[in-house]
Amino acid sequence: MIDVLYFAWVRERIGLPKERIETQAATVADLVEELKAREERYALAFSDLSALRVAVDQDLTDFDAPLAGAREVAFFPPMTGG
Amino acid sequence: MIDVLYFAWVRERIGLPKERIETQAATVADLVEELKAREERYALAFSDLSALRVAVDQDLTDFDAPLAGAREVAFFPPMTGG
Amino acid sequence: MDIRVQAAPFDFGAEAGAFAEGHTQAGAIVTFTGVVRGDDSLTRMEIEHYPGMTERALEKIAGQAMDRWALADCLVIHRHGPMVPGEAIMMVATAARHRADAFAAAEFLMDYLKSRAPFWKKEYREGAEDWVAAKDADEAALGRWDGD
Amino acid sequence: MDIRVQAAPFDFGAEAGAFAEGHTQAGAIVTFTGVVRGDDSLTRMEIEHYPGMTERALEKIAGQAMDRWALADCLVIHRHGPMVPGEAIMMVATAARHRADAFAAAEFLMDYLKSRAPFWKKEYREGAEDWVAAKDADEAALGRWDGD
Repeated sequence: MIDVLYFAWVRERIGLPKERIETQAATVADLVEELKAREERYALAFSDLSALRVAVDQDLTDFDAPLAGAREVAFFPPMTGG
Repeated sequence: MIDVLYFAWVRERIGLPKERIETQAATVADLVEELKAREERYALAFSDLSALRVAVDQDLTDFDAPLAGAREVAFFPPMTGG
Repeated sequence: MDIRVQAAPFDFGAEAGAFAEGHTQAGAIVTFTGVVRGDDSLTRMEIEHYPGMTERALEKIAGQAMDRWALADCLVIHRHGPMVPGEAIMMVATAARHRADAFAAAEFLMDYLKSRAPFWKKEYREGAEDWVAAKDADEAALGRWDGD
Repeated sequence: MDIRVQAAPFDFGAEAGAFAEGHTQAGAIVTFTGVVRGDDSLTRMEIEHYPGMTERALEKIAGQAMDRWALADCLVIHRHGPMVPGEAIMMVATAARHRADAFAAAEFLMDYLKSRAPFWKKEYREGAEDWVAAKDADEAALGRWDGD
């Protein structure tokens, strides 16, 4: 089980801020494929990975990062703070 | 007639902040030579021109600047504002 | 190091003054503040963030600044939630003996905070709401801190 | 452009806050302030200046900053006369739409003000008074503004 969080327009497209997912995905990219296969809104949100960023356990990382032991994965657009 | 101003340690060495001088000096360097010839305290203050800066009519300039038409010449060490 | 992530407005002048007064041995104080601009008929802005990761990211960025330059201290305040034109969004302040360190660290904090801290801005105009797009220039700005 | 040369102390926080509030359309505000450090048993400092030329030099430097970067405005306050540790000596503030302009202009103002405005600092310690020597690094810093 892993917590999956969505922020900004990713959250809006998927329609929820957070969900708990049962997955055996080995990497972030594997998890993305599982999600895209679920429903159209996921496929739409993840259609262009170059427009997305990912954090595993609150550290920025890449889509090929492993998920072993991870408690929390978050997807969001490039940040626009400051 | 020209006003000659001294600041910081130049003022202290020469012993006054300002004086009015009758001179025919064509350039700042000529004026410096005239002053050095006057008294020991001037010779001392002007002994190392690389340690001095000069302004003519309140604009920073060089020692070879002409004095024709100038109303005011100032001598001082490198600035230390900020 | 003082990192604050908050919904409440803050008084930039009061914070800048208190920071300077708290670091009179440093000599050189640099501040940056970003204000919500009211142009292009913007009526309000909303900043979303990632609670937990935000604080973690800002602590990391500020720690890197402290390690890299001879800083006496640094301060980061960043708001989230709704705000209106004229309000301060965020500020950074740095204190150092030498102005070059204070300036460089403040610019570094801003560059990393723009692109590496999990904040997202949404702008509201009459009849329209848009997520602000990240600027290529902001990502490119990070490059200048590599390798020296 | 607001240039002030004064003997009176000023409140950095209040000035920084008022400047930011006066330029909310700019978005990005950078400030620098220099404070008298009380270390090395310094008891007081005295700043001599060249009345008339000081204002003229600061106006020129600020005008160059306004010409060179897309600034909404800039502020320079510089004190002269006696001051004690903990007091602000001077400040600059810049307002721009983009932070890169605000930062660059503030650093430019500081670099030129350090070496091209007619101020001279004298430091007083127990039994000793010394004119502060200009730093080679300050003169060298001007070089980075040449030619681009």
